[in-house]
Amino acid sequence: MGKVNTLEQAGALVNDRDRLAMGGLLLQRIPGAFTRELARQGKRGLKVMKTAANYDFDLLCLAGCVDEIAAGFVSFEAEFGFAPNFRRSVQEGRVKFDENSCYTVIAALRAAAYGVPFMPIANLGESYLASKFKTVNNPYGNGDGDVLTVPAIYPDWAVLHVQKSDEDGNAIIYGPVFEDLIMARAAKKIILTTEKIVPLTEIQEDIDLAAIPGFKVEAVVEIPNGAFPGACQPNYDYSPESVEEYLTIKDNGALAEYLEKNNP
Amino acid sequence: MGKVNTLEQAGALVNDRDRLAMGGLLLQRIPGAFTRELARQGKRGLKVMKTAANYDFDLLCLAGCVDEIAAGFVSFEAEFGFAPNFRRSVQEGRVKFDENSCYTVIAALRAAAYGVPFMPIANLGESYLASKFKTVNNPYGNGDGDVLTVPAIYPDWAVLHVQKSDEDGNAIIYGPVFEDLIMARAAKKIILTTEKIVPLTEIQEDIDLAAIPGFKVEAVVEIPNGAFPGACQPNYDYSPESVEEYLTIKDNGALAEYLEKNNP
Amino acid sequence: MSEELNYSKADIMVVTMARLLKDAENAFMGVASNLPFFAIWLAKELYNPNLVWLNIPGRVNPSPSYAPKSTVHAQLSHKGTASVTLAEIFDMSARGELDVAFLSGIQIDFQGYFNLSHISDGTRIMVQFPGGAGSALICANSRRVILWRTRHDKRTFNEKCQVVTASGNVYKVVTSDVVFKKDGPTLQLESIHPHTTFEEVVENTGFPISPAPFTPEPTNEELGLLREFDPENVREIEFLG
Amino acid sequence: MSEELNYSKADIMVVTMARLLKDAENAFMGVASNLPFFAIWLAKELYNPNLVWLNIPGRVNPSPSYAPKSTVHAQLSHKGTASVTLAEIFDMSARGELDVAFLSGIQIDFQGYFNLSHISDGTRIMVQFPGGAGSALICANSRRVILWRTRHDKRTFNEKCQVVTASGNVYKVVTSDVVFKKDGPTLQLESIHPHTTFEEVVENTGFPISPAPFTPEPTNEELGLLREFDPENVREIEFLG
Repeated sequence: MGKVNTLEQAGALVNDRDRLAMGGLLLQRIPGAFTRELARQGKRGLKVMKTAANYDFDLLCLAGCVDEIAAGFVSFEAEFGFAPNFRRSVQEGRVKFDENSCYTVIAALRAAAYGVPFMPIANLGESYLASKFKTVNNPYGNGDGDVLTVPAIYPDWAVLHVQKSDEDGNAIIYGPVFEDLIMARAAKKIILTTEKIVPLTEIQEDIDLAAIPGFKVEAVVEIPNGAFPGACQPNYDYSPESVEEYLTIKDNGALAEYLEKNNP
Repeated sequence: MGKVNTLEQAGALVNDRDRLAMGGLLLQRIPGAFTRELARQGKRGLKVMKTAANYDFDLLCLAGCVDEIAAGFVSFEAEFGFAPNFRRSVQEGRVKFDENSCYTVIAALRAAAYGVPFMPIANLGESYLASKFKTVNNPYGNGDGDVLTVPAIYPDWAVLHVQKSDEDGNAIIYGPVFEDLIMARAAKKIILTTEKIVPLTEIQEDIDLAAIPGFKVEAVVEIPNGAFPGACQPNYDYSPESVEEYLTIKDNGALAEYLEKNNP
Repeated sequence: MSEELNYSKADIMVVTMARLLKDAENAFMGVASNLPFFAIWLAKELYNPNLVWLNIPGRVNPSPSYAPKSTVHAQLSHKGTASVTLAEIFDMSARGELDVAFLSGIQIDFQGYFNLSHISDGTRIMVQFPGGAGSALICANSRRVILWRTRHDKRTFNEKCQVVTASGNVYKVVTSDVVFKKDGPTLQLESIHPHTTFEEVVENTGFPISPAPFTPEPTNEELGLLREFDPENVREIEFLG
Repeated sequence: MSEELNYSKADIMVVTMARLLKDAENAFMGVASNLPFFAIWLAKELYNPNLVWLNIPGRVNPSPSYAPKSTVHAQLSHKGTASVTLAEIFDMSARGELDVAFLSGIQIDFQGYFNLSHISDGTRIMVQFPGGAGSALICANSRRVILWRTRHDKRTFNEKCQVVTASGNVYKVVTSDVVFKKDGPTLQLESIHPHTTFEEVVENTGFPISPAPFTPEPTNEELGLLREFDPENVREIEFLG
């Protein structure tokens, strides 16, 4: 039905300065191939969000694609250390890190999904994060204190990598969904990369899991191994060697070579 | 693990004046058998809620179990007409009908699930329903008008009928979930009736659908045909004859006979 | 002239509503919504295969193999293409992404405001109706609301609803006898079904109306499809009782 | 005296934290949380089989067949008993239903406030840390927060955090060298791991502490189970680099 695009065509949908909610978490079911395509296309000024990220956000920092990151955590885990390009970009003032508690990312997306300007949340204790958000009076309370709120964030795109989609974008995530479904509801439109494009009948066999409806999907690209170097369970685990290789990139030449070599 | 109870034991968990969110919708996957048990045990002063109900709420009205109903719609559909005992109870002032838009029931449950005192929602137009709810100022707005809110409702129990549960209450709903999962999260505890108690290994085969966690479940009762006279797809459809039979009940004697005959 | 017609009031209502969906992006139907069920089904068959069908069980674009009496029946989930819960459909409406929604009223007034709630004497409820279900949200936030009502009399179409359950983006009102359009603040007669006359409609309508042409009749193709899909005449169910 | 011990700092930290879970209802662990992974695993094996294990992938009570290096790895979903998304686990915390949560800080001050955010010179960020992930919500709303930290020096344990990422219901702080308890408004030394001395701890702690007994050592049963489950010594990973 015309939604099946090449990675290049799907990448071209994203405009400079768009806001992207990117699916998966850390090295789990991330849109790795699509992230590299954004870098290859030299996007600028993107605003990206997720609860906890590493490879994808770090690469976008390295490639100079992002202006602003809203997240609770941006780092690799123990074996790989911190996210070096994220750190450097923030410390050098090239990227604004809008630190959130992971839950405030979720609350911002919920507000967008529900079409309301803000979401009330439980308190965040004494914290510099709490001071980023405003309170409102509980209209049903007995003057028993204010309620913390988080403003809606409306992503232009939810960029998600899934195991299975039909050519219209009716798609299934197997295993942990992380924040993907909230992103799919909060965003204006969805860009999907999928391990496999399958006939609708195969989606219908697991219809209770087909929580991504085609009518919100603007592009579907079949990319086996599309979460690389991340994991896409149960298909494949993340590749520690490839993460290490990524972490050796020190300059634009090496980045270009890396993006060329790893396409998709 | 001690959660597998008889219908009578599970019914005894509910105290007079408790607030119950009851699963399913109209005649789809309702806790029919558990509703009759509440009637047999002569509960009083219950407060019940759901987006759209008929048999279960109507029966609780007939049996004098409820004081208050929060719902968007209480009626049978075309072939059976309105819900007669609900209508009579409200018109005679024995039951308070707190009419909601279905969405405000959902918003009230979401607020409870998220642990916040209220949920902002989109506007409800010029409506007597809108006048039930209070507005707050959008703390992130430019004085561009107030936001409608719905206060949290915390059910004591979510009472749900499912196709499959293990003996700990790790349970799966197949097909439409209606508001069951929101109820499961908003309520303090869950009472489950299930078509079948299965080994945990069978739950794990469909783990992505096992969205009801045993740790919130207080009782699990195996009741094949437990949604009767409602449907539990794909196992069985609703029984028009049995609904008709229910609708012929005119007095307490006939009700007692009906409850005796239809146990569970 | 109704003896001469080869179609029922249900048929012309269904067909008229189906034709209103020719350019619709998506259409939502709720509980007790038999005629919208047929209208959406027919529109997808004949006029707008890309129309996104949204319903209470939360299966997008079902392919029912027969017409159930309940409009939350499992047939509404049959061979759907994705799962979107009712809560999420309401969220879509809240975000302004519902294009067409079908709603009904037991009383509908000259402004298109409607009552599904109750009739009271000012202090207590005299007649309790079923309640508006999702109407209040849906009517205020969907782009185009089509009201339908199988009864056309002065009790239904009145000067002003005492209790307003919902109001908002009413686009058309399709009754057993006519089509109204919402034009500015009030309902205007748009067409009259051929089985009746302007005089009869005036007699049965509790607010002022101006003459209008006849509603285009169902075609044989439309009627043939409906009869083949619904040999048991479930589409007449809202006219019973 | 560390040559004489038959266990590592990781071992005593894991065992100490596992023992804190003897009476816990549920326990949540997040990203980059290797030691809590082992502590929860061991507690369920040995002390509290009914402990509900909650994690980021959102599978309740996994049965990992080995210890992964990433604590959001698919092994955290392996043979789980139900699916509860991360958002829903945060909701549980917001409702006050999370009993124990494991959090860590790069800087932890005498009040148990901690910093995972950054170090600034007042106007710009000099050192960017990973961010607190879910800490701010979790620390403020869970019943008992156990902080752990594999480094014990004055840069970590300081008088006052310049930036507070999270604070709240801190219960214990388990470090490579000691256990602190939160007693009133401040951290108090509760025990000292046998490989070190009070004098060394004073030297490495940036706020005043009083003497305390040694931490009970791991038993052979505890160590045996850990070694059998983790022959590759993944539990040492937080001590590397």
